[in-house]
Parts: sequence; C-alpha cells; structure tokens
Amino acid sequence: MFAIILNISAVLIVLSSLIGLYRVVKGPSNPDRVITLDMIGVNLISLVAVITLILNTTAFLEVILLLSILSFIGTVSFSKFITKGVVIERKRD
Amino acid sequence: MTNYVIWTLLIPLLAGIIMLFIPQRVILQRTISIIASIILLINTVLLVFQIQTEGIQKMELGGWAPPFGIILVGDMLSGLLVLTTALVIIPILIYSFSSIGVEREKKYYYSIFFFLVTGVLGAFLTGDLFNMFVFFEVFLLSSYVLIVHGSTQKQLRESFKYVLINILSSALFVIGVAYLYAVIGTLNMAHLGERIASLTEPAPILTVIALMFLIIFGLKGAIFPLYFWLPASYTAPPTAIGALFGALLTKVGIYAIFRTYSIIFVHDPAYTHTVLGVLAALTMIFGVIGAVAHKDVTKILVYNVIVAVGFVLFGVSTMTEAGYQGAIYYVIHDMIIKAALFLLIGALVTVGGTKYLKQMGGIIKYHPALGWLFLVAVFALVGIPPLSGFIGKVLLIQGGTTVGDYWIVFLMMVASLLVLYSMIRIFLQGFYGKSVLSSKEEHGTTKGLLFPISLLIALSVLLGIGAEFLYPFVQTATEVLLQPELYINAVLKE
Amino acid sequence: MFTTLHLAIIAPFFIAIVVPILYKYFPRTHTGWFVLFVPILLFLYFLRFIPETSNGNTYHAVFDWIPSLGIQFTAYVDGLGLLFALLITGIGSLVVLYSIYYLSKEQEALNRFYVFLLMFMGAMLGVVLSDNLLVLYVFWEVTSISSFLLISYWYERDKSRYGAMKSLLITVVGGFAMLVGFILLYQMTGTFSIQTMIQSVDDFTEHALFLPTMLCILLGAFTKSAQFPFHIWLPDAMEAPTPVSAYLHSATMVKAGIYLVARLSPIFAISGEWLWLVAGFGITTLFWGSFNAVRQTDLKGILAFSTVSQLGMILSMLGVGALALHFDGIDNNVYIGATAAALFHLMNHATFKGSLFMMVGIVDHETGTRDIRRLGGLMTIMPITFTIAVIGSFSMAGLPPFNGFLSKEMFFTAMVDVASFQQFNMDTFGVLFPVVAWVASVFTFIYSMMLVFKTFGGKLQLGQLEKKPHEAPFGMLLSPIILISLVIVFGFFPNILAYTVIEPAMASILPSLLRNGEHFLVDIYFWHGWTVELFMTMGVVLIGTVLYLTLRKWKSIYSLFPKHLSFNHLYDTTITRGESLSAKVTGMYMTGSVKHYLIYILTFFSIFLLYVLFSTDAFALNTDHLAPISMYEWLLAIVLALSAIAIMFAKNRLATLIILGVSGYSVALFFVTLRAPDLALTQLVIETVSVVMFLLGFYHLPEIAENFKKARFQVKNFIISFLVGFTVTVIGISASSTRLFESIADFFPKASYDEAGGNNMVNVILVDFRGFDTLFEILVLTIASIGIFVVIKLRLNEKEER
Amino acid sequence: MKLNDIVIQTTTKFVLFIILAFSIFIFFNGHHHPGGGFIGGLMTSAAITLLLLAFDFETVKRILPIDFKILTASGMLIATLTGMGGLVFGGPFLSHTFGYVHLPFFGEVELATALLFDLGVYFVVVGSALTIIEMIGGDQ
Amino acid sequence: MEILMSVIAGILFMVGTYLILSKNMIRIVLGTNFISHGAHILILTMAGLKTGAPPLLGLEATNYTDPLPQALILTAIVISFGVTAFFLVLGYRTYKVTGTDNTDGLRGPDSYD
Repeated sequence: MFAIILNISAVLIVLSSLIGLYRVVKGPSNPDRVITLDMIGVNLISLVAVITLILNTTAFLEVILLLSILSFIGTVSFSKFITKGVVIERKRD
Repeated sequence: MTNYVIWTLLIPLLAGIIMLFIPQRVILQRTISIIASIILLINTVLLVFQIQTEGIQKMELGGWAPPFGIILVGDMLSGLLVLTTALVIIPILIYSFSSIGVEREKKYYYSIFFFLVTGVLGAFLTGDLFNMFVFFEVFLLSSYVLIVHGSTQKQLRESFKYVLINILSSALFVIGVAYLYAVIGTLNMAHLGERIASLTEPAPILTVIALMFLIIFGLKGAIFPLYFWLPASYTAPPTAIGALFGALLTKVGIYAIFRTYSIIFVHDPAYTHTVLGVLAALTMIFGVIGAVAHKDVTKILVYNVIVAVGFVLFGVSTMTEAGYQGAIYYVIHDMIIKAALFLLIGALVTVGGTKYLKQMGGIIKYHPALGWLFLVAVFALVGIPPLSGFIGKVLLIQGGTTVGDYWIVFLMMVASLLVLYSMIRIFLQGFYGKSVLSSKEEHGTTKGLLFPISLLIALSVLLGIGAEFLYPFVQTATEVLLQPELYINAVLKE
Repeated sequence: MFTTLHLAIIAPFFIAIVVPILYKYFPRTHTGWFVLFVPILLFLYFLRFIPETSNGNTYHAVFDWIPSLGIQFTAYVDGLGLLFALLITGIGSLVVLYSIYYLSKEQEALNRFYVFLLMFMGAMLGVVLSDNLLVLYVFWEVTSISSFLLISYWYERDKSRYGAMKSLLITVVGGFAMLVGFILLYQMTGTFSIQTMIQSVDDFTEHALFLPTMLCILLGAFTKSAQFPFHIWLPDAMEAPTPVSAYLHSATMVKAGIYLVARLSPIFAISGEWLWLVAGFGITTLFWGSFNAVRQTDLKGILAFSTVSQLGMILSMLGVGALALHFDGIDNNVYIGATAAALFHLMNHATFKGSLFMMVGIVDHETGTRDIRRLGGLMTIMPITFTIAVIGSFSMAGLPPFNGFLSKEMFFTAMVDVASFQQFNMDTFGVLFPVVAWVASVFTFIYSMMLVFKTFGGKLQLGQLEKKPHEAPFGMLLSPIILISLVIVFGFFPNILAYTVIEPAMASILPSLLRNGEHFLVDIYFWHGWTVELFMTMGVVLIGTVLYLTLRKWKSIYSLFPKHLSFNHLYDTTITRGESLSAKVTGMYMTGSVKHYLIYILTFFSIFLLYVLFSTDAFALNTDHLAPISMYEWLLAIVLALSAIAIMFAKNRLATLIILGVSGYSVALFFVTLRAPDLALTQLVIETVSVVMFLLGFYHLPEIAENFKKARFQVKNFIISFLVGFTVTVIGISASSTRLFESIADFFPKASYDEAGGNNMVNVILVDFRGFDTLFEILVLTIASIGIFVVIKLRLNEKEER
Repeated sequence: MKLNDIVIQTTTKFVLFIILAFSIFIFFNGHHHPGGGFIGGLMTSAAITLLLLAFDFETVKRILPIDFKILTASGMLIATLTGMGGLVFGGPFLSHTFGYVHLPFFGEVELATALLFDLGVYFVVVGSALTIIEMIGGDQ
Repeated sequence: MEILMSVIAGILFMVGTYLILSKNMIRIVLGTNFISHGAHILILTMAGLKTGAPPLLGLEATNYTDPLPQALILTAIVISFGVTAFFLVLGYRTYKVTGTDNTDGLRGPDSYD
C-alpha cells in the first residue's frame, strides 16, 4: 500500500516537472523560465526523497541536501544574469 | 630494481607540475625541461633494454592485479615508441628555446608541453582501455591548449574546429568502451584479448565494435575519411608545436589501432583488417593528393603526415611479420623525420618570410645548411636508401606482397612518388631558384634552429644505416604482435 | 667483413665529405685536382682484377649491413661488374680532369660539384659491384639523386630545375618499380643475392609472380637507361654541366639499366617475354632516338638523342643475345655474338660519345653557344677539336676503321640472325629487327654528319657567337684526345678488349651456356667477306649521305608530329593537370567548414557501422534480463527526451541553457534511480557550476545572436543526427543483448573494504583501484584551467609568428 | 543600474558556512559514503561561487588571497607525491595503506594515504574550478 | 529498461549531434554537453541496470550494482566538465577575435597556388 502511494506521488511529481518543462520551453519571458527551473528543482528534491523511500536506502540523503543548495545557487545566478546581465562583478561600487 | 615503466610517466609529469609553480622563471624552466627530457631519454633507453633482456615490463598500479586494477605494460612496441618520443622531444624543446618567445614561455608553455608528452607516453604504456581514454584526454587537452597558445586569430579559428571534432571523438571513445564492457565485461586489454581469443563462436557484434574503435582511433590517427581536421590545425600553431603534433599525435592513434588490432580484435581479421587495409590505401592516396594540391609549404607537409599514417596502417593490416616490422620501422622513422621536417619548414618560413612557394626562391644561397638538411630529410621521408624510411618501406612492401595486396603496394609506390614530387618542389622552388630576397631582407636567422634539426636528421641517417642495431628490438616487438598470448600471459599470468 | 673492395666502393663518399673542407681551406687550388686522384687510384685498383676475371674467377666479400633482413653488402667482382667498374673509374678520371679546365674555380661552386660527382661515382660502383639486390637498389637511387643534383647544378636556371625534376621523377618511378620487383624476387627465392638466385633459377621460372617481377624490374632498367618512351628526361638532363653529361648521361649512369638487364639475364632471359621486351624496346628506342636526333639544333640535344638511340641499340643486342640460351653450349651458337657485340659497343659508345660530349663542351666553352644554326666554320680555328669530332662522329656513324664500325657490323649480324630464329613468333616478326636497325643506322649516320659539318664546316658566323672562338687549352683537350685515341686503338685492336673484359663479362651474362672450365671465345675482326652486313653498311653510307645533303627538303616531316602528342607534352600536362586536379579534388572536400567535416565524419560513422551491423548479422535483441521500469521512470525518460528535443527548437540562448539545466538534472535523477549516488552528486554540482560558467560566458557573447534566432529546423542535419542517434542506440541494444562474459564487477564488493579499507566502492575505485585514472583526470582539469588562463591572458599578434 | 543585494548577501553569509561544512563533511566521508575529493571539491567551489555571486571578485580576493593556479598545482603535486610514496617503500605506484589512529576528542579515526590522495584531488578540483570561474568572469 | 536507456542515450546523441551541426557557437558548445550526457548514460546502461543496491558496503545488501562503470562515468563527467569549460572559453575568445559566432566565418583562406 505504502509502496503504491509512493509510486503515485513519484509519478505526480514527475508530471508536475513535465508541466514545468512546458513552461520552460514556452516562456514567454525569461523570468518565467527561471522560476520554473526553481520549481523543477523543488520537485526534484521531493522526487529524490520519494525514491529514497522506494528504494529503502540512505544512500541518497546527501543528494537531497545538495540539491537544495544547488538549486539556490542556480536560481541566484540566473536572476543576476537577467537583472544585471553580468553574473559576477569585478568590483562593486 | 627500478621500474622504468612508471618513471617514464612520472618524469614528465613531475617536470610539468613543478614548472606550474614558476611560470615567470623562463631560464629555470628551460633548464628543468631539458634536464627532465634527458633523464626521460635515459630512462626510456634503460626501459627498452630491460624489455629486451627480461621480457615485458609492467607495473600494477596500487598493487592491484589485473584486470581489476590498472596496469602499465611496457612491451617492445610501446618501448620503442616511448623511446622515440623521448628522443624527438629534445630537439623540439631546443628549437622552442630560440623560437617560441618569452611570452609563451611565461604562460606555462613547458608545463603543457610536458603534460602532452605525459599523455602520449601514457597512451603508449597503458594496458587498460579506459585508462587509455584518460591519457587520450590528457594529451588532447594539452594539444588544445598548445594549438591555441598565443590566441592569434588563425589559432583560435582552427583550434575551435580541432577541439570540436576531438570532443566528438572522445565521446565516441567512451561509448566504444561502454559497448565493449557490455559484451566482454572487462577493461584490461590483455583480459579483453584473452576473453575474445577464448570465444568459440563468431561474435559479429565484436566486429562492429572493432570497426567503431577503428573510427575512434582513426579520428586521432587521421585516416581516411576522418582526417579533415588535421591540415589546418597542424599549421596554425608555431613551428615547435606543429612539430610536436606532427611527430607524436597521429602516432598515438596509430599505436592504438596497432595495439587493439593485434591483441584484442583478432577474431575476424578477414573483415576488420581488410577494412583497415582499404582505408589505409585510401588514406595514402587522398593524403598525397592533398600534398600535391597545395603550394603552401606548411600544407604540403601536413598532408604528408596523413600519407605516413596510411603506410603504417597498411603494415598493420597485413598481420604478417614483415608488415608489422615495416610498420614499426616506419612509424619510428616517421616520428623522427616529421619532427625534422616541421622544424625545417618552420625555419624556411622564418627566413623566407612567406609560406607560399611562389614567393620564395634561392634560400639556399644564404642558408646552405638549411637547404641540404631539408633535402636529406625529404629523401629520408620518401624512403630513398639508405636513409631511415627505406627499411620500413621495404618491409611494408614485403608484408603487402606476402598477403597478396598488390594493389595497395602499387598505390603505396604511387603515393611515395607523389610524396617525393610534392616535397622536392619545395626544394627546387624554395631553396633553389633565383633569390627573391637579398641577405639583408631575410627575416630572422636560423641561429639556434639548425642544431636541433641536425640532431633529428642525424638520428634519421643513423636509423637507416644502423637498422641492424634496431632489428632485434623490432623483432621482439613483432613477436608479441604475432603471438598476442605472449602479451596476455605477461600481463595476466605472472 | 669490411674489405679493401668495400673501401674502394665507399671511398668516393668519404672523399666527398672532405671536399667542402678542401674547397674552403685551399681556395687557390682547383678542387678538382684533389678529386682527380680518386678515380685514377680506383681505376688502377680495379685493373688488378683483370687477370682474375679473365681466368673465369670471381671475387666476393661480404659485409653484414642488415643481415637479419637478408641485406648484406656483398661486394662481388666478376667480368661484368669489372667491365663497368673500369668504365666508371676510367671515364671518371678523364671527366674529372676535363672538368678542372671546364669549370672555373672563380665562378662555380666547385665544392658542390665535386661532392655530387664523387657521390655518383661511389654509387655507380656500388651498383655494379653489389651482389645483394637491395644494396644495389640503395646505390641505384643514390645515382638518381646525384644525377638530379648535378642536373640542377646551376639552380638559378629554370630549365635546370625542370630537367632535374623530370629526370628524378622518371628514374624514381622506375626505381620504385624495381624495388617492388626485387622484393617479389625475394618472395620467390628467399634471398636478395643475385648469385644465389641464379643457382636456383629453375625453381621459380614457373612462378605466377615471375612475369610481374620481370616487368617491374625492366621498368626500372628502362627508365634509367632512357628507353622509349621514358627517354624524355635525358634531353632535358643536358642542362647539367658538360662533364656531367659526358659522364652520367652518356657513359655510365644511363648504362646502369643496361647493366641491370645484363646482370639479371641469367634469371629472366630464358622467357620469351624478356626477349621481346628487351629487344623490342631496345630497337624501338634505337629508331626513335636516332630519328629525333636529326631534328635537334642544340649540339647537346643531338648527343642526347644519340645516346638514347645507342642505349636502345645496346639493349636490343642484349635482348637478342638471350636467344643463345635456347641452344646448348657455345659451339655453333650464333646468338652469343649479340651479347659480345652489346658489351663491345658499350665500351665503344663510352669512348666516342664521351669524347664527343667533351668536344661539344669545348665548342660551347669557346664560342658561347651550342646551337648549330649559329655555329659553323670552326674547322680552321679549332683543328684539334675538329679532329676529335670527326673521329668520334665517324665511329658513331659506324665507319671504318674506328671501333664503332666493328660493333655496328656485329650489331647487323645479330639483327640479321634474329630473323632466322624459330620460336616466340620471331619467325613472323623477327624480320622487323634488321629493317628497323638499318633505318635507324641511316639516321645515325645523318646526325653524326650534322655534328661534324654543321659545327665545323660551312661558314663562320662570328656575329652569332658570344665570344671570339679559338682553340681550347691543352688541359681541356687532353681528356677527349685520350678517349679518341682509344676509339682508334679499339678500332684496330679490338681483341685487347675481347680477352680481358668482354669474355669474362659474357660469362656473367650467359653462365648457363658454359660447361665446367669453358670460356667464351670472342674474336673481333674487320673483314668478314662480302656479307649482308657490309652491304647494309654501304647502304647506310650511301642513303645517309643523300639524305644528309637533302636534309632541308625533307626536314618538314618532323612537323607532321603534332606537338601535343609528344611524350614531353604528356609529361608536362600530367604534372600540371595532376596538380590542378588534385587541387580541385582537395578543394572539394577540404572546405574549412567544421560543419562539413562533421557531416563527413558522422555520416561515415553511422552509415558504415550500420552497414556492418546489419550485414554481419550482429543485431541482437534479448529481453530476458532487462531491468523493470516503473511508471515514474517512464515519465522521467519522457521529461529528459522532451527537454532534449525541445532544445533543438529553442530560439533563445537563456532558454536553451535552462533546458540544458533541466535535462542535466534529469540525468542526475536517472543516476539516482539507477543506484549511483556518487554520480548523482557529481552530476548535480557539475551541472550547477557549468550553468554559472555558461552564464559568465554569455556575457562575452553577442546579446542576441542573429544566426541563433534564424536557426531554422534543418532537415539534412536532422537526418544525419538521427542516424547517429539511431546507430548509438542500435549498437547499444545489440551489445547489451550479447553479453558474452560476466563482468569483473564481483571483485569490488569483496575487495573494497577488506583490502582497501573503504565502504564506498565507487570512491575506493576512484582513489585506489583506478587511482591512476583519477590522477590523470585531475591532470586534465589542471590543464583545462591552465589552458583557460592561457587563452584569456595570452594574446599575441599574428605577425610575430615564426 | 544599482540593485540592492542585501538579501542575497545576508543569506550567503549564512548559507556559505553550511555549504562549506557540508563540503568538508562530504570530502572526509567519501571513503565510506557517497562523496569524496571530487564532490567535496566541487561543493567548495560552488560555495565560493556563491560568495562571488553575492559579492564581487575583489572582495572575495581580499577574503581568500589564494592563487588558484598554485592551489591546483599543489593538488597535483600532493596527489603525485602520495602515489610515489608507494614507490619509495618498494611497492607499486599509488599503493595505499590505511590504519586506525586514536586521537583525542575524535576517538578512533581511520587514516589512509588514500585520503591524502583525495586531498590532492580536492585541491585540484577547487583550484581549477575557481580558476575557470575567475578567468571567465574576470575577463573584460 | 536497458532498451529504454539506450534509446534515451540515442536521443541525447541525436540532439547533441544536431546542435553541433548548427552554425552557432553556443549551440555547438551545448551540443557537446548533450553528447557527453548521452555517453555517460550509455556506460551505465551497458553495464546492466538495477542489479543490486547502490555500491555502498555500509548498506549491508547482498547484491550491489556494478560500481566500476560508475567510477568510469565519474571520471568522464569531470573530464567533460574541464573540456566543456575550455571549449566555452575558446568559443567566446574566437568570437571576440574573429568577430563572428557563426562557424561559417571560421573557414579561413585555403589557397592552392
């Protein structure tokens, strides 16, 4: 029973990523895409968590932690690129 | 007892790493590099003699027995190629001292140079297919850096293409390894060979994989129809780098084909080796057509690199004693003479101020030594006896006629003739002929450039006249190629 | 063992090394004087062998060069080799002597000249005295090279370089063919030694490779000896200084081909093809050379074609001599006369042609021109030169009492005899031989006369000459005088040659005819009675004189031959067309566009591998041990596939990058579901760092890439990329369906903890089992970062390249 | 356009240490759990990249006055020399040994030369990743 | 699942190839990235999928997935990261020097006389 629920939730999470993908491709604007990427990141975190439960292993705990950090970095850099056009400044004034 | 196999890699590696710390100290870098290359040479000489007296040398890295760990295997084929590499880099280094320029030297030129050498030597010595991929990447990435070193417009333009095609070929290498792992379940070349040899039923998928590897290595070794990247990219960088490429890089591809087609993929030679032979023949012909087509001296030379690839691979495809011996003699000869010719052409372009034949003439008037060295090099390249190309060519013909590949032998002679034609044009129009420039108008001097060139030419002459001295070594190398079990047993059973 | 004989062969090379030093440190002495002693000493040295060889003995000494490959430097002296060795050193001495006066030490680069000349001399000795075919080939090619260098001696002249290139190409074509022939011979006999082959000759005459081998070797001989139609290089070789023409291009090098034919006769001559080829090409060349000599206006041109023709004549005699092999023994064997005639004429030709070349050199030297239209009337001004010319030309024309007459008579005898031979279709076509021979002799007569009377007869046209002519200095005349006296001496006492050199040489050419202890008997004399030959000679003189006097009237027949059908034209167009054609071919695919290159490579990759896959029946599909797929994995696969495909249509670089991120993350997720935690971690971090890197890189790239926006869906590219993907997939499926062996994976779980002390197998493999990979992988990273640093920080200007 | 980066800067100051600690954890943990020199190194680079994102090159250079190329080279040297350690003791290149050492506070600690090798890897990864970022970002 | 993954790898190769055949530098660089993804997935697939637990001994499983290909992929990932980075820099430097990000602009003169 638990396994079925896990599987269904995994499917749902992937489905929502799929919808996210549509948004990424379609846009219409770049900020939309970035936000969607962030959303997909969150989806992935949950998916890894679900998979961890499905496989009944502790091997992927690091992955979850990492994903959250990385999607943060990714979002930040995309946002900076969109707003400033430059990701890392040489010198801030 | 020292294990020379591992030191062959460690010496250039350490030299390169140490020089990473001192990019600004040019003189010190030169000293280190020349000392390192001499130590490397001594080391490889000892290695070759050790292989000759004690049999195949190996180093199980980390102490893990094959096929689980990585193993370095020095058989005579590797040994000879390693030795030639060590020989060839010294003149190229000396040539660099006086030609490459301080800016480049301060930007890690020597480090990258030695990393490239490490990669090449590693590819010659490794006994593990995936490790070979890693070494391929080492020398490829070094070559990317060297080809663009200086970032002139032409270098950037050509290196972009070069890098792109090589990235593709690396990806193919990876999937080739993957396929092989799926079918045979191991990565160690001896183990692969052993397992494939133990097959009783034909495995056609192996033929496919074998030909895939031919394409992968052929991309590096510049065989037909995969060599398109070569001509422009070898002419883009400065002379010394071009010489390094011309002498070493295609040889790694050739070596890899040599190795895999003699030890691993011997299950269906009627198919695979025939394809190899045909491609070798096409390589010669199209290479030489390119050489004849151009009047740009650097281009003429690089197309000749392609021709030589065809010659050597033809020897490999015959799978005969004479063919193998010829291929080994020829590849050694080609490494030396190509380095020499690249340096010569570089010097010619320097003093002539142009690389177009039409604008040159009478260089020999003020640079007789350069001219005569060039002529000797051309004759050596063509295989005019008793210079170094001769023995190899004789043996290749012998190998070809033994198995009845008369057509390819014929094409080979045609190609040789056209090689002669393409190169002798440079001599007749560039060195001979009416002087275009007076001694004052000439650009630069050959000061410091002639010595390394003469070293290489002397080597080539020695190789030709002293072929007998080399013969026992070549024979040892051939034995292993003809009886892959020797290699397999040396790696796995001892 | 390295013997004196080897030293004698090699000596010229050693001296050649010293020559530049002598030239530099003794600028006042003509370098030729130092060189002169070499051929003289060698000549004397070789003379000592005469008693040995005339007793039928041979001498050989083996020096191991590359014994492992059967390449021994076996110096072998027998009659044939000795004859040539004497010729080389003898003529060599005279040529060097002549050159001392011909080339001025102030204006010419004598060091080069003598280095090349000595190189040639040594190489030529090597050719004729080596028993090992490969060593012979070595020297053979060196003669080609030294000839190339000597022809291009005056390298600033375009014609010199043209002639040098031509001679090199043609002789090297032959050389290569010959090399292949030699190797085929080795294949059949297992040895490179000519003498060993001759002993086992019967074993391989039936071999399938026998004929191709013969053709290859004959191609070498014919090109070297300027046989029709390969003769075209010889006239252009006349750009060389005259001593060179006299030495290489008439007396010695061009006879290397004849030597080879003679030397290999014992192996091949028994076959009918040999007979037809050698004799046929010889007689054709004889005619063509003499016929063309008449139209020349350059004195050296006449001599060049004359040489071509005479070489053909010698060769045809050698060919006909092979008929003797079809009879037993030497008694009543009329055909051995042809061989004797060939050898005799070989010597005679060297003497009269050598002197004629030197004569032409003198004329050129003293008048500044060699054009017969500008020359004339020199008879009184240069009487000695005139005498030389008369004797030489008359000998060449076959007039008594000179040696040329004798050999010409013997030649006619041989040709007449051919017609009566009964095998190999000789009875049908054999009659052509005497006819062609006679016609050719008529032309020989005509150009011989031209040589004398156009130069020395007629009116002196001082205005046409570059300098005021006068008789040459004695030193320059010395060599031709010596040669011309030989012409007379051999004419009156031909048998001094017969016993000493011709008979032993015949023994080398036709060994199978001799029984133990026998030797050939050659007796040459003037008067044979009123034979056919004599009438032929008389006819030649008669018709020749008439034709010579009416030359002007019929000369127009030469213009009947269209220029573009000549072999020279063929050579030139082959070169130029070849170059432009190869430029066209190369330009067709070497476009410089990386896209094209990729298309070629990828198309080859996929089509070729797919072909192999399906033609060898390697495709396999095995669904037995497949891993199960859960629902979300299907969906994940769709996400990955869709995101990948979407990128093909994306028109915005940021969107492209984001989609790349999505697919990268999906790949990482697959690593999770496929139980590879380390990979998932690495993939995620790398993907993120890459995204940052790309964003940084975007800053440097154009804001809105024009061609990015315009990128329409490319069907052709798609087809290629589909094929590539298809290939990868199909091979992948086949490979994973044919697992022939278990993988070595089982080892790692056991060994990881127990032996390497780690629980994470992947990490243990990375740092321990395959730590070596890792070491060089981080080296790759290092190189990449250093490389990026270099690319960004080092910007040189194209101009500073060297 | 000057934007207020105060949010991101504050967050970074907070998050940075978590990431760094995590990366060091992953590095040491690598021999037994997912992780190791590569991932640890990449994590550290990601952390520093975040720092760069939030601040700028000059500030970061002030905080971390390291020449990353030298760091890379040192990593290479450490890895190679560790490998050569085996040679010195007569074993093959890259042979590792491991043992357990009792340290105060930490208790039983496994000490393996493999860890030293991994440290080299870590340095190289950090050094080269940051060289790359620095070069591309700093190129004007 | 092996077949599905082979197809996925094929699709990634197809997309990567399509991108490197276009003329835009960014697309080309991204294309090489896709090709590497494809190759990595293919290695994993070729070794056989889901044959056991993740290769961590601490998990006390009886069967483990083949760790060797994972190590190979890790190596390959890192290498392709280095190469991609270099390639990206090369691309934009080339753009800056030659003034075009269209590979047609990189043909360079090739003269035959």
